[in-house]
Amino acid sequence: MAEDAASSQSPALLAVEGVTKRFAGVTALSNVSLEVRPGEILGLLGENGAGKSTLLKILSGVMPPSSGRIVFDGVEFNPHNPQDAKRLGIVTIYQELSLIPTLTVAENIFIGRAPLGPLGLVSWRKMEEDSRAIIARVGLDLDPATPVSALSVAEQQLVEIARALSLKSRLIIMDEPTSALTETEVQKLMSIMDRLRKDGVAIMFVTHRLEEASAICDRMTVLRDGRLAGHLDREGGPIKLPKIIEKMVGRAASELYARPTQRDVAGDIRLSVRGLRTVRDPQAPHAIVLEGVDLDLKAGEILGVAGLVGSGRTELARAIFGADRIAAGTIALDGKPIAPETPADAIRLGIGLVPEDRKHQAIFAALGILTNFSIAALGRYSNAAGFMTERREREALASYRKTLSIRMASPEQPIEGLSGGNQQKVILARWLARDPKVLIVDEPTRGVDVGAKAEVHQILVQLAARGIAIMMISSELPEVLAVSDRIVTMRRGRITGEMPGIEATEEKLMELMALDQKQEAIP
Amino acid sequence: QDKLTILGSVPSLGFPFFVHMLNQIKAEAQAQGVNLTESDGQNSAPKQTADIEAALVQKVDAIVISPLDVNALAPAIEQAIQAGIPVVTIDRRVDGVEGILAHVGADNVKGGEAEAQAMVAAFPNGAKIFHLQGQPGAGPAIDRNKGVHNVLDPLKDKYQIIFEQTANFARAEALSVTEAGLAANGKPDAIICANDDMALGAVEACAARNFTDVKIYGFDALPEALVAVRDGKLAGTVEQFPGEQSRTAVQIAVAFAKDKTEPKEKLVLLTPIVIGKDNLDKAERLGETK
Amino acid sequence: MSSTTEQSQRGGINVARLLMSFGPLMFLAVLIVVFTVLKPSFIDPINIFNIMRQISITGLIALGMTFVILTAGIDLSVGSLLAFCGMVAAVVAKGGTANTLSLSTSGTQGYGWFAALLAAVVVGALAGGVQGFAITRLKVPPFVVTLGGLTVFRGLTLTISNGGPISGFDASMRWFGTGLIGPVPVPAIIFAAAAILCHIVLRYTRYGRAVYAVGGNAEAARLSGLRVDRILISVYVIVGFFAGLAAFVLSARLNSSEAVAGIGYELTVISAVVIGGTSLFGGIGSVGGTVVGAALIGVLQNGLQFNNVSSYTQSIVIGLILILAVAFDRWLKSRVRR
Amino acid sequence: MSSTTEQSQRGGINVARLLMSFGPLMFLAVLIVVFTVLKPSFIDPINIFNIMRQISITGLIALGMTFVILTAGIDLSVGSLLAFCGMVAAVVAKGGTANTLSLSTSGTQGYGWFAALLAAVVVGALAGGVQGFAITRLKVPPFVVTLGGLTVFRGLTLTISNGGPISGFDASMRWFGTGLIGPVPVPAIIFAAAAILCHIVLRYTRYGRAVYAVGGNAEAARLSGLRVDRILISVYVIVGFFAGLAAFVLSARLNSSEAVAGIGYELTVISAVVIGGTSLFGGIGSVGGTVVGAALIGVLQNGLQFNNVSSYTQSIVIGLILILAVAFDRWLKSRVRR
Ligand SMILES: Nc1ncnc2c1ncn2[C@@H]1O[C@H](COP(=O)(O)OP(=O)(O)OP(=O)(O)O)[C@@H](O)[C@H]1O
Ligand SMILES: Nc1ncnc2c1ncn2[C@@H]1O[C@H](COP(=O)(O)OP(=O)(O)OP(=O)(O)O)[C@@H](O)[C@H]1O
Ligand SMILES: [Mg+2]
Ligand SMILES: [Mg+2]
Repeated sequence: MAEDAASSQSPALLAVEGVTKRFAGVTALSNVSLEVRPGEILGLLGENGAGKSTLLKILSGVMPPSSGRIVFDGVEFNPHNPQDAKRLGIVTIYQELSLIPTLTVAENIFIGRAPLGPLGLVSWRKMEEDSRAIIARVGLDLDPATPVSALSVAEQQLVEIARALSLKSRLIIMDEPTSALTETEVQKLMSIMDRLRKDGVAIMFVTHRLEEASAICDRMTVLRDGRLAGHLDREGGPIKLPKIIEKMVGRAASELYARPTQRDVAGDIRLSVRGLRTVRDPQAPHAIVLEGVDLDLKAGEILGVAGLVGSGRTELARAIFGADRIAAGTIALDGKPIAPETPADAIRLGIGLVPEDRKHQAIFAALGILTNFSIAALGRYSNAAGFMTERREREALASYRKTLSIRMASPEQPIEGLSGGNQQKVILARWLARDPKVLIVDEPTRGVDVGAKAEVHQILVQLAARGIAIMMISSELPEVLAVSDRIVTMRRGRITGEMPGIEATEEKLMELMALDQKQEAIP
Repeated sequence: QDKLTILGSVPSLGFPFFVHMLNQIKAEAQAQGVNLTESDGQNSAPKQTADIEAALVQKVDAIVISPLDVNALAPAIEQAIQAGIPVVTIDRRVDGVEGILAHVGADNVKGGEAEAQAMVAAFPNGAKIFHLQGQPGAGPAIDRNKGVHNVLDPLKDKYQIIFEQTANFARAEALSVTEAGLAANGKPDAIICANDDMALGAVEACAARNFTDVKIYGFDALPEALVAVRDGKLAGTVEQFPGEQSRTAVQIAVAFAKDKTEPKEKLVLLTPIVIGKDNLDKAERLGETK
Repeated sequence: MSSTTEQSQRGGINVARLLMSFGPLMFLAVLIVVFTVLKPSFIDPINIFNIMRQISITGLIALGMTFVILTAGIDLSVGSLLAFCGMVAAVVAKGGTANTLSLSTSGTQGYGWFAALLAAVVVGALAGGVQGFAITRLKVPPFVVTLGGLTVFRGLTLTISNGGPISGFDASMRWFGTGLIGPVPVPAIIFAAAAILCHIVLRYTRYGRAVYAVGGNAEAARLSGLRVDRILISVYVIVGFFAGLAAFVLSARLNSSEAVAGIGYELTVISAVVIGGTSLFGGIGSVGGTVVGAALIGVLQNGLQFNNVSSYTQSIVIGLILILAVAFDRWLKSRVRR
Repeated sequence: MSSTTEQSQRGGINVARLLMSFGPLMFLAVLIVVFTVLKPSFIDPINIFNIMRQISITGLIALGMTFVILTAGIDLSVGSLLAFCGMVAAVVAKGGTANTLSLSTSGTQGYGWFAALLAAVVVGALAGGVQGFAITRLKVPPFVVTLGGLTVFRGLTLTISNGGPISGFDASMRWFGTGLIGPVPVPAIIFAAAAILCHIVLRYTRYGRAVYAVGGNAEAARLSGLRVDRILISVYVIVGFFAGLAAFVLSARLNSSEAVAGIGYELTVISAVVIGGTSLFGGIGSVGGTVVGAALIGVLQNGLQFNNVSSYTQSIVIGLILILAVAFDRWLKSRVRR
């Protein structure tokens, strides 16, 4: 049991006692115990695949534990389904977003509890009015009648947070709620969490952004390989990062976000974009379109692209990649004008894209890791007759498995069984296998743990060293600062600023990202 | 042990006409003291072929079959004959296959002709006619349609088919098709239908519009149609004596299988007749109506 | 949701915009105009009521099917279930399986129309419930379960009736198929009332919204605390109920319950739903769309028959127009900003 | 991929484990044992070959349908397309539309079996291509396009042949339907060869990988550089090709091309695929599963017929067993996996 249990001031709201969870072949959790008290924020930390989401799913009634006991509010708690948990006031924000894409924002917020008007019929007007207020709390301003499928990942995440906050709750479980958010939204969420804490609500919070965790958590529970690695307490000041990392990985922490040593940036311009504008999609009228983007990307350089949610970074990446239609502008690769109309064109020209929405745009959930890995490079792993040369394919995967330290059972394992971070590494391997000239990575470390994140950064740096031009879009400013040789900022479909990586600071970038927008006071 | 087994195969038990046929085969087989293997072609030539193939493996002693399609079933029947099994066909005659023991049938083309002639007789001065055809492409539909046209095409001036549509042998479709026809063309003098189900559907459509004097002709002489004829709702229905065909066929097949008795006639053709109010007693299934 | 629903959401109904935003509806309007020009008697009330009566049977089932398809399910058994329920209704109405054959209005030993109706819808709903149970508990895909249902119910129907029809119901029962209220046929009124009811349920009740949610993403719906299994079972109960209701109306209309009724209806019914804009992958669709889809098919068939077009040509024309109507809808959607 | 594939992936084939891991296969084995016990002549080679010949027609189409369903598509037009291609083959083989009815081996004016075969598969593939084009370019859902195709191709077939059959082919053509190689019927050999080929294509080629990927996640496939539209069109070409091949074999077997051939085949074919474990939502499935699915249906029908089970009861039993076979598979999987 926790060594600091004695220091508890108030009785625990939730106590997990010796919970174990086995899947076929994998023990995801082994004898884990922890406590959460009312009015505190408990950070749950650990590497990818440590078992965090599994634990949270057990608490929310999604799946039963193999053994162990859960006590909620002094009563033994055996939820059979999410509804059982919800009824007790346990509200969950899941890691894999659980919104219904075909329904509107308003309906998602009020799922199963739509406000009724006279005659007991659903009042759409009231539902939309109320949801407008609810999403405004997290700083989102869009028409609640928009279908969720038209939202960007970040917006979806905000909607999900807003929904959770609008429910009556005693315990809120948040599984990586901030992974797609930028600084501003994160700040807003933190202040809301703070207020909830004051109201006596307990919060369990999972994140791979340790600064965040350190700033807000009262206590932390760290998991390692499904086992309890220990508890950390905020003795006076915030919990220090090295202490967390040490608990997570089991050895002393090397420095995080070590800026790669200044490299010689090759001079040739690889990719050149001039006056790029995109077409407004009638299916998503509120989406940002590019309003004329000029950009140069040099061989061997890592260009960081920073911006707030909805600034058009993803649009830019997709436009270059041929995934969206271009209205005007030119793109040149190695000085030659190109006009990719489909991703296939772009790929053949040597451009790669790791998309931001892993679940919908990158992985083939039910297919094996091998297929997921080689799909963009089928030509490399097949002979002239069109037959796969499976041995070479397997060897290649095995080598990436080693260099990227991908944790997996076998190449045939469906990719959906991997933890999010490991899925991301497989997707990176997919593009590495193609050896592109230009690699665009959109939120490359979304949901990736610190250790792996550092590895991904190392990989990006190595790729750049080999002369690949890399454009990295990230909502995590420390990450942008850490790896970029040069940084541009975007806002409303335009580039608003540029500076060398060494000169950049978070403050400077924030200013450019927000430009004419007044920094809103935290409520 | 020594009891003979015969295969009785009909095109589709989805149609009451063939249910009756198989029931009669069954009754006669019982009367003759032989076992019967039943086969339902389920409106599919491959299925009926498969049933014959299964029967050959089991070495049945004779086959009595009403083929769904005379061309498509020919290979299977040929195969049976080559295996030395006597085959008697009912209702539809398979041309070009050597060695069929006998055929017992009433030609559908003749039936269609009889139906049209009955209508002509009822309207000596000419008539405006609706014609409801059977399922496009199906054997009986083609033959009956041919019979009707054989009679009416030469008399085009007096007997105009002003509305000719398929209702797929189905009552519900006949009802809506007739409704459409009535709305588009007004009341006809007669409606000729390729089976009784469609005729009964047409009866409902006319009744709904109070067109009770339209003469409606059916085909197959099902008990339900006989009642409608008796009540004056149908002007007539074509009787092809499926029961008699079936029983005769079984008798021929069993006689040959028992002691190689060659049938007296290789071709037993029953002349289809139109049953009207006045000759109801000629109908084979009058006994089934109460 | 299809645009029709979205329009009504905003309150005001702008006919032109409605037409412009939903391809099948526009096609329907064009077809009516064309057929009327070809033969003005096409829009005689008598013919319009004919069409309404004709689409009411498959239309009723299509309403239930809309619920099923909204959950990303499918029900192939509806045609057989219709025959089965119709046979049950006939047995109850006539007090036995004896085929009295009389087309007259006698039928004294039976239990009357109300018992027949009740039997049909209860049996339909139960049969649907059993299939829903197999889908949710045995985890067999809806396609397989209801394909099994398709052959099982047909076999049961043939067994009950020994292949033949059961005919001759009393006038009070027949009224539901052939009666009029004012000038309007009763089946059309039943269909319209059911459509309005279904629209309200799907659009304005929590249950209806839960159906959309389950179809949009079953896993997310479960995580959001919806009882996904119960909702899934319920939609098969609903389509079964409607198959029973349609069976009753059809038997009343034909004055006969046939073992061969409803063969191939599953495709007609599913087409009406899909042409009406409901996605086979669930979560998107509306009752309004289904009604338009059913009407489009009905008008096409009637109009071509009305002009005595050969049945071969009819097949070709109907197939092409259905594809074009939907293609046109996609084109409109990709062009027009919502 | 279904477990059959996963097993073979591991190299060694362990029959017991294979049986245990795939419900339908186990059901198939049990059925064969039961039918043999009931009537030992059931496993006479003649009967086994009969069954193989019987499943070869729908089986061939089911192979093509596996590709389609793997991409989350569907093709309802296969039955009509079969009739259409069969009619085209007949016209080519006989050199005209006249139904000479002669069952003799003459047929001098025709163009011979090879031209007939070529015509059937080319027309089938083209028809599939046109439908694929409508699906990808006009963005009409496969269900709607192929439902349109179902009625259009039937109408065209009836128009070509004016409703009647075209019969009487020469011996060289008939060999493809009725011939034997050693003791094995030619259709069975064609089916087996096609199945092996399809298995290899899906499992060991680039193209096969792409089909799975498109079905697994079309958007991710597009962003991975696959030409999604081309792959989608190609699977409809493949199923059309197989419909043409099946049509040729069927015509050769029946010595006749009928306008009413293949009615309702779409459901039989799709059942074989789905019972074989291929998901209607795409990305999951295998050719091996489809072969087992087709065999299960064929053995059931033949075995029940063999035991002289009444046709009505057959329907009921077949429906129930299909559901149980899949339910059992789900149960096995849920036990093994979790
Ligand atoms: N449904 C499942 N079936 C089999 N294994 C599973 C399943 N879900 C999770 N696992 C395994 O359990 C382990 C823990 O996974 P979990 O998702 O809880 O990790 P996590 O700590 O949330 O990681 P991340 O930070 O990447 O989200 C992993 O090894 C994962 O592969
Ligand atoms: N698939 C989509 N369909 C419709 N709208 C979209 C889609 N993706 C993004 N949008 C919208 O486009 C706008 C810009 O999104 P985009 O993803 O390009 O921005 P971004 O700078 O990458 O920000 P982030 O990814 O953090 O949301 C957002 O307002 C979003 O709502
Ligand atoms: Mg997790
Ligand atoms: Mg983005």
